Amino acid sequence: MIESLSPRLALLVPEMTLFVGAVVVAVLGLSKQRSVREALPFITCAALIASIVAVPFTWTDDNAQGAHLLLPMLGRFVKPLLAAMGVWLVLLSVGSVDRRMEELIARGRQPFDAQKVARGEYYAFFLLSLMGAMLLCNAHDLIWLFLAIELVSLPTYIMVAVGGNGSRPQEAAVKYFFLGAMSTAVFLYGFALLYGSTGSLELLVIRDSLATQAAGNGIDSLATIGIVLILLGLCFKITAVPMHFYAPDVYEGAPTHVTAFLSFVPKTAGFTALVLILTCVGWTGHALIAPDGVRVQYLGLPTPISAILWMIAVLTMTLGNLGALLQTSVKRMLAYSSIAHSGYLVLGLIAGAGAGIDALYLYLVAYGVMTIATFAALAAIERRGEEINSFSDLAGLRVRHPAMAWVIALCALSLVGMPPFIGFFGKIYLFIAAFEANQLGLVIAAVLNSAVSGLYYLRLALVPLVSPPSARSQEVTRVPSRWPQTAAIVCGVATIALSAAVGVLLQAVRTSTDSASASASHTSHSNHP
Amino acid sequence: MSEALSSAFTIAAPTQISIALAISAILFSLGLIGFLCRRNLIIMFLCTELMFQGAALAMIAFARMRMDVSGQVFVIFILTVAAAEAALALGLVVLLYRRRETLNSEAWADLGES
Amino acid sequence: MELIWLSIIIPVLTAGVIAISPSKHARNTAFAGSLLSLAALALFAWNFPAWKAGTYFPMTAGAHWVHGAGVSLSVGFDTVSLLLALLTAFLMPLCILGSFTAITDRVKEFYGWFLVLGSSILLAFAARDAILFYIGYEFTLVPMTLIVAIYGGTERRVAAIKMFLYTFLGSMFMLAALLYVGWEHRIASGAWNFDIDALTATAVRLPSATQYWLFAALMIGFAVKVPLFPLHTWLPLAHDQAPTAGSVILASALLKLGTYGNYRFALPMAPAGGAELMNVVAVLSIIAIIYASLICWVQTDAKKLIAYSSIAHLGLCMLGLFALNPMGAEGAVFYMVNHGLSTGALFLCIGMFYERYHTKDTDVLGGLAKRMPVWSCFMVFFTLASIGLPGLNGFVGEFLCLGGTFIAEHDANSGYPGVLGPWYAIVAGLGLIFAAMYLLILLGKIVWGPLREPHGDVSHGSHAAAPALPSDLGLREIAVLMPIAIACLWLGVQPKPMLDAISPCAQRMLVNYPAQVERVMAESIPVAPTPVITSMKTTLKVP
Amino acid sequence: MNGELSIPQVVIAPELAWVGLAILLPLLSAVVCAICGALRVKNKLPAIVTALALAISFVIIVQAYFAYSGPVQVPIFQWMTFQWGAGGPFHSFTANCSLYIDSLTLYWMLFVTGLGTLITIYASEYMEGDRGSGYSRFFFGISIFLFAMSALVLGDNLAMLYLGWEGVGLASYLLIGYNYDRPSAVAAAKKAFIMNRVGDLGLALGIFMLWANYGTIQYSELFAAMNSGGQSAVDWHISVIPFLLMLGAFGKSAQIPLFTWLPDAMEGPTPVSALIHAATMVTAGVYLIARLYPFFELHPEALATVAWIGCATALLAATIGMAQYDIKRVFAYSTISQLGYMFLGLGVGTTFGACYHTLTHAFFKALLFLTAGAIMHGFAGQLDLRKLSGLRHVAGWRIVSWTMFVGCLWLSAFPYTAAFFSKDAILLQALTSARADFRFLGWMGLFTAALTAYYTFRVWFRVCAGPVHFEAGSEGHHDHDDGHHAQDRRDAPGTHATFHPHAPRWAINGVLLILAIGALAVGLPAYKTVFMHEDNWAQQMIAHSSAYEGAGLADAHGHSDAPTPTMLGMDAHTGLTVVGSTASVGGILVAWFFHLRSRKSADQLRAALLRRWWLGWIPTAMEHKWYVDQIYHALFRLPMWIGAQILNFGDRHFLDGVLVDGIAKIPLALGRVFRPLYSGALQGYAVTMAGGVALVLAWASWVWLRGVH
Repeated sequence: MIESLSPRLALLVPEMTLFVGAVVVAVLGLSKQRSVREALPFITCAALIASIVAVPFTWTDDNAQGAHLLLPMLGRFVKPLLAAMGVWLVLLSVGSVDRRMEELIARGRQPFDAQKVARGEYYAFFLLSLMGAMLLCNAHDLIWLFLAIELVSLPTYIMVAVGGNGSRPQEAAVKYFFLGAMSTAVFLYGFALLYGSTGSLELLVIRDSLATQAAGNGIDSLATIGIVLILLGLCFKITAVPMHFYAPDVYEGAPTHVTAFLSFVPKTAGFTALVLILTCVGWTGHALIAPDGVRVQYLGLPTPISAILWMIAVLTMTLGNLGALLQTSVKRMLAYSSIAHSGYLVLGLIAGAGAGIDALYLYLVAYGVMTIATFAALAAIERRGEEINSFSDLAGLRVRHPAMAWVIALCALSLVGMPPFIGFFGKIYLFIAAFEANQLGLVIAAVLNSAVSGLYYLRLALVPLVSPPSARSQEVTRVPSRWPQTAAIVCGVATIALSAAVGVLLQAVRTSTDSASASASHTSHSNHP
Repeated sequence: MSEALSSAFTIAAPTQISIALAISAILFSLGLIGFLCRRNLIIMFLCTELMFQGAALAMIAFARMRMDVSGQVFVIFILTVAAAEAALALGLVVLLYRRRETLNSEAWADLGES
Repeated sequence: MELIWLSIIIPVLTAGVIAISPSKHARNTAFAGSLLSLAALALFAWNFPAWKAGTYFPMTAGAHWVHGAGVSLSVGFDTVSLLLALLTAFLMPLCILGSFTAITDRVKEFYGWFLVLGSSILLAFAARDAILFYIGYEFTLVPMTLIVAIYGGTERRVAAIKMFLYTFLGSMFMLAALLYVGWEHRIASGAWNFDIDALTATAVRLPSATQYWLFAALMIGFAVKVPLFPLHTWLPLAHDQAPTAGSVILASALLKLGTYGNYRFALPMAPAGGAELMNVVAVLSIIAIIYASLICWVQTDAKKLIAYSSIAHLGLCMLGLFALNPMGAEGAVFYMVNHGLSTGALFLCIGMFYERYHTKDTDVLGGLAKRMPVWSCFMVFFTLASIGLPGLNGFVGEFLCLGGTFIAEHDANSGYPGVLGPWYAIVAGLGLIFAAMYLLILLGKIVWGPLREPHGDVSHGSHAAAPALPSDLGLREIAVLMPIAIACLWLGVQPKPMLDAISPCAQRMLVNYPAQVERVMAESIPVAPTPVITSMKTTLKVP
Repeated sequence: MNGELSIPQVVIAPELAWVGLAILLPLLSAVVCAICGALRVKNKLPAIVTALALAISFVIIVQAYFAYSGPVQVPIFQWMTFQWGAGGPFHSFTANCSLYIDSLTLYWMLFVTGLGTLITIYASEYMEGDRGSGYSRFFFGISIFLFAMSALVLGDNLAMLYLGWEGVGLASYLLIGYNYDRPSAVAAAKKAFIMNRVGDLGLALGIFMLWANYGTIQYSELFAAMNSGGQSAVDWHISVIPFLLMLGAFGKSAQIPLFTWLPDAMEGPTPVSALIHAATMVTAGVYLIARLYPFFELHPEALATVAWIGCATALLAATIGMAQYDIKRVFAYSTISQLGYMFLGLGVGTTFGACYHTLTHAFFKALLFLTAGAIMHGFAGQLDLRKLSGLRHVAGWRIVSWTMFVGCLWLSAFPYTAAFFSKDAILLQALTSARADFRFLGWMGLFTAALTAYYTFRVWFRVCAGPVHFEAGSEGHHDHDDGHHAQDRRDAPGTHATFHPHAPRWAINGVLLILAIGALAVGLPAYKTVFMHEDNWAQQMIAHSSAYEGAGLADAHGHSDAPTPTMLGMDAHTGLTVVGSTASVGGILVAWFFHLRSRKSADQLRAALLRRWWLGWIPTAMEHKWYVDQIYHALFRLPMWIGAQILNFGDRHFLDGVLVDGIAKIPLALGRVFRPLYSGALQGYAVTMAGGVALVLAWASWVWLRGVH
């Protein structure tokens, strides 16, 4: 028992680092020293960087093999990814949390009141949520999976509520929380059914059990319904149809830095959870019983699940893009765009082990960079102390804030899938994966959707660069902190720079999921002769 | 006592499992229906708890069926998480109540497509 | 190989330099950069060992970029793509030189984007990898859209958005088709590889029903770019609104990406589809010729007129290409280059008087021969080149395109049967008459006749923002037009080297066609386009 | 087909490349002129250079004539040439810059370069008022024209011919539009180019058709293919070749239906009218048919069509010419009419007659135009024959008057002038033809000859004879619309009381004299035939080229096997001489009566005609050129223009506005459909989500689970 525990613990060093960081920032947030409070984001960053550094040392092959994980090498890629994106998410929030209060304190209008400050808590929750997402990679049973997902979610509810001021974040929080709770119940019930069908909570056991079922007459209905419920429940996390309805409101209502967080971390967590669950199901070795009783070997997920995912993918990308067309609020538009991108990402889930999961994670990297850069650029500017909201605020942004205008335009182009930005490579590899899975229909749907998405992304690109400045946009100023701008520029440059390194990136993704495909396909042969 | 324990660990009849599962499904559905129909935030939250408990009951029933304790362990975790959610929910509800002085969920519909 | 990359990268680097240097140096820097790029390409072309080669040079594969996806950074030219790249690189410095006084606002961005545009086009022409081609092809949209949207006329945003979305939608189909071929290659060989030759080799072996769809998908993408008849409406608007340099490069290089795409991808990859659809494309091309010519006739806006004439001219180019015989293909490729020269020069000419009078309306302005004799000489010269006067460049392409169409008959002696023939050529030939009509009407209005100048703007430069320009062309403007004029004349008098260079490429492109066309003709009822699903199903199940 | 064709074997002779200088020199002089224009040269340098270049070209051609021994092909450089597969016929396209020199080429080049030189000299004086402005441009145009014309005639393939064909069209365009600030000149230039383009299309299609059937467009190979019986792919294709080529010839030579551009082309300076629109360019159509004569027998009715069209044009143009008042217009219609004769000659089978008439016509028509130009030059653009009278009595105008008289005699085919013989050759062939319709055409030709004599001398008697009276034109050159501006002109200052016409000087007079002598001289071959019974030089030149005479038409004409045909009881030659002379002299006499003896009676006759409703339309229609322009406008231009407007509207508002923008709006409309789902109410979202879950579950359990198990 001890032998098996120590590798598991070693694998958790990054999470521990984050946990320590969370405790530290929570405590230091109560400090009366302004400089200490201002250092909180950077302490958070330090914790994140430390966790990145810890990964290669702790996530060795030996440790990973010893932990008996479903996807032994997944964490090696996903954890640094989460932490690295976390760094920019932190930086884009510098100076935002408690901003008004801190200004009042600085001007001496108000004394420091430990009861009212939220900055320490915010960063603590930030780290805890990221920690939850990281923990998902280590999940080896459903309990861990459930707890990790909840650990991702619960802090985000609070972050939405306390990260800004006014009633909109609170409205967003209440919607997010209540609907989130409902979705949790849905996938929890799915867990129960899956457990009932397979008799175990261990993912490896579930996988083998399902493989046995598949080898017989197919996965039984209890497990199928359970998996469908889990899928639907997790759709909430990945903002996919039919559980995406909250997203526009919450994204719009939440403060920009929280929106940025919401658009990446829970989504990555949701997809990782889905990858784990679907790896248990497996993308191969399923069979259809033809009417004449002959077994027909069938590639991909079992029919009902793949069909449901297919519908989810198509509907998600379509509804997301159609919704985004009509928006006048930039953040709300980006929320719909986030939904649409989830639809593309589901393609990777359908395509499955190997290329599909690779494409999924590659696209997550691309999407993370692009979306964080966009939100960072939005967070770096404000109008009369309020967040940027409508497109007319951005009109002619180039004149006063050229760098932010360019970043927004660049990211819009990357999001639409314009080469040679990273979004293009993400998309193209997703298409390749879909081809590998014979999902020509999905490719066509995605292609049409990409074309439709051009309608609104082009607007996002042209408004800051081309439109003449409006009366509203004349009042746009830069926020006091330079860090959001830095984050925007770095991520913006990354949308180009990463495409130069896309080969390296893809290689990294592959090594992390190679074992995934190996373990998923141990009962079957490879896709193609 | 030992007899009770041993009877607890004998394999339950399928009908009993079915009844337990049906109850769990009913609980879950009741929670869902309540969630959809009630407007009071606290009651809505309680309804989500009801759904959690439905899932938990199903878990216990299956654990019982499989003679496996891990399902029951899971239920303990579910209860814990539910408690955490309750704390969070109440905090949030208080926050909201302070701003609008109402617990009606319909008071919070500023966002959304105009 | 290094020289190719050099010529592609130099403009981008120059754009970078412009971005960080003060804006008063922008135009000179840009000019120098584009000249360097041209020099690099010219040096490569000078040493191009096989002007007669029908294959790529160099043959060595490029570095792998995205290993798993089979995308590699390989560039190379055959003579056709080299000619088109040379055309682009040749026009870049001239466009920049021509914009010295036209662009007064946001100067750095303009030259920066313009150079990036040039790089992107060069990359598309040079790419040996389908994805690399797509990157160059698609990215051209970004700088072009910005150039139109920032520096264009009053409706610039509508024009830019329409151009972007239209082309983007089309190229999405093309991308899907290319990926599909990549996938077929993956099935056949076990690895992803987007090398164009490899893809072509795979695609020609596909069942003809598949090729039909493949061709259609590729065609949609390229037809928007060409643009072919019903898909053309973005072009007049874009041309009308774009600044002069933008119009020039749009007409001369960007539209050629469409025809080049047909030459490089659609036709060689899906010969079965091409053979079946050749008459459809030909009919559309002919409609384009007649339709656009007639519209030209009643245009009063000089730029729109030239824009519509581009549609008509490229219709003829497509017709030649889809005659599917060497004469037509030679003519089409030759025409691609020469349409770029003469139409580009016409746009430059129109830009020059627009700079002076701020109007393109031929009802308001006219008789400029009195005021601007030198300009008038150039205008007349390029108009004649565009009309297709023998001895100038336009003629060779036009004549061969039309001839190719004419001889593409069922029982052609040329060894390349076709389903077009004299009737197609006769109707398309009406376009020659119309071209003379609308271009001479244009000349009659703006060059000849009594002098008419817009009211209130009689003295050039009275416009507040306009820089002082001489009433006739200055030396700089002559330096812009003169090289193009010389090229037009030279190619008209001495087309032989270029025809020889194109010939093997044209034959290589057409290698599968005689057999395919004969197959199509043999089937009295054309193959019903059976859904591609049937072929899908066969791959769906693992044997 | 009647056996082997008699086209001699072609020799490749690179050593004759110096003949190419005849093409190159005009081009060089064009370059010099362009440079002169750019440098704003104010002296006569452009004219001198052009004249010199043309003179040298002429010398070269003369040299080539004396060195000529048989058809040669002279390769110079490769132009539009490429091949595929194995090459050879049908697998290559060969259009090189090479020369094909045979007697027909030399025949044509001799008068083209010769007349070119003379007219350039004439123009050097005529255009001197424009020195420093359009002078260089003018001679640039002339040089370009001579370059293109030489390429047209000398080229060894149809692509070269096409190059020259369009090149002369360009020169014509530039020179008609020489006075570019006059809208009528610009319109006329445009009209000329576009109408020629219609013909050019026919020519181009003919060239393609030749290639499609013979695999080559080089004369030598085409003739060789013909010699060996030809290769036919499709009958329909073969037989349509002559008709396509014919269309090109009709366009360039201003025949029905493409003749209306030529009268308008008189907007150009008069030397241009003389050189391009009378003597040389318009004969390119004759050259084309003569050059490709064998191919006109590919369809039995092709030559008959040429004959009919030619005769109809001759008659129609003559009727119009009778009713015009502008001297140049009269001459323009006479040109069309005479070209009609040439086509009639080609059609009925006498290429000799046609080509000989081309030669004589070139001289006398150039002469006539140049005299008209001299008058116009001296009388400030006055060309209305009602406003000029008795010029031969005005000092300094005698040479003009009498050279004009020579020209008029020739044009009216006065007996024993050169034109009389050339016209006779044509009419004789027609009248002695075995075909009844050709004989009919011959009579029509005779009738037209009478009309020609009438309208020609109508001009001379009005302008040069009678009492002295003249009015100056409105400055440079007046508008040619019939009498529209009569009122203005009458008011203009410049009756003979105050106006002093400046008489022509040595260059104009000299050239006129030389041309008059030339017009006499071209009669020499005919005189030699008639009086010394030698072979006609022109006939020899034509017969030893591809334009062999009547080889395939023997059965149609019957002059080879039938006994000597008779006419009016006489030998056909004699008969025709009598009838032709009568027609000519009769026409002249009528003209004398109406326009010299009793000028009032002409007006009375016109008035009398106009009074009678059944006759009144005839003079009206003749004065309005039979309304052909208006008919063309109504038939072609107007419907096309309406169609274009509709298309333009449709393109903008339907194709772009409705279809493209409409399709772009579909996603927006769809987006609006889903909008109510995002109402903002918490419960609403919960219901939608739960509903979605329920739907998916229901669907999964009912459809799929039932299906699988």
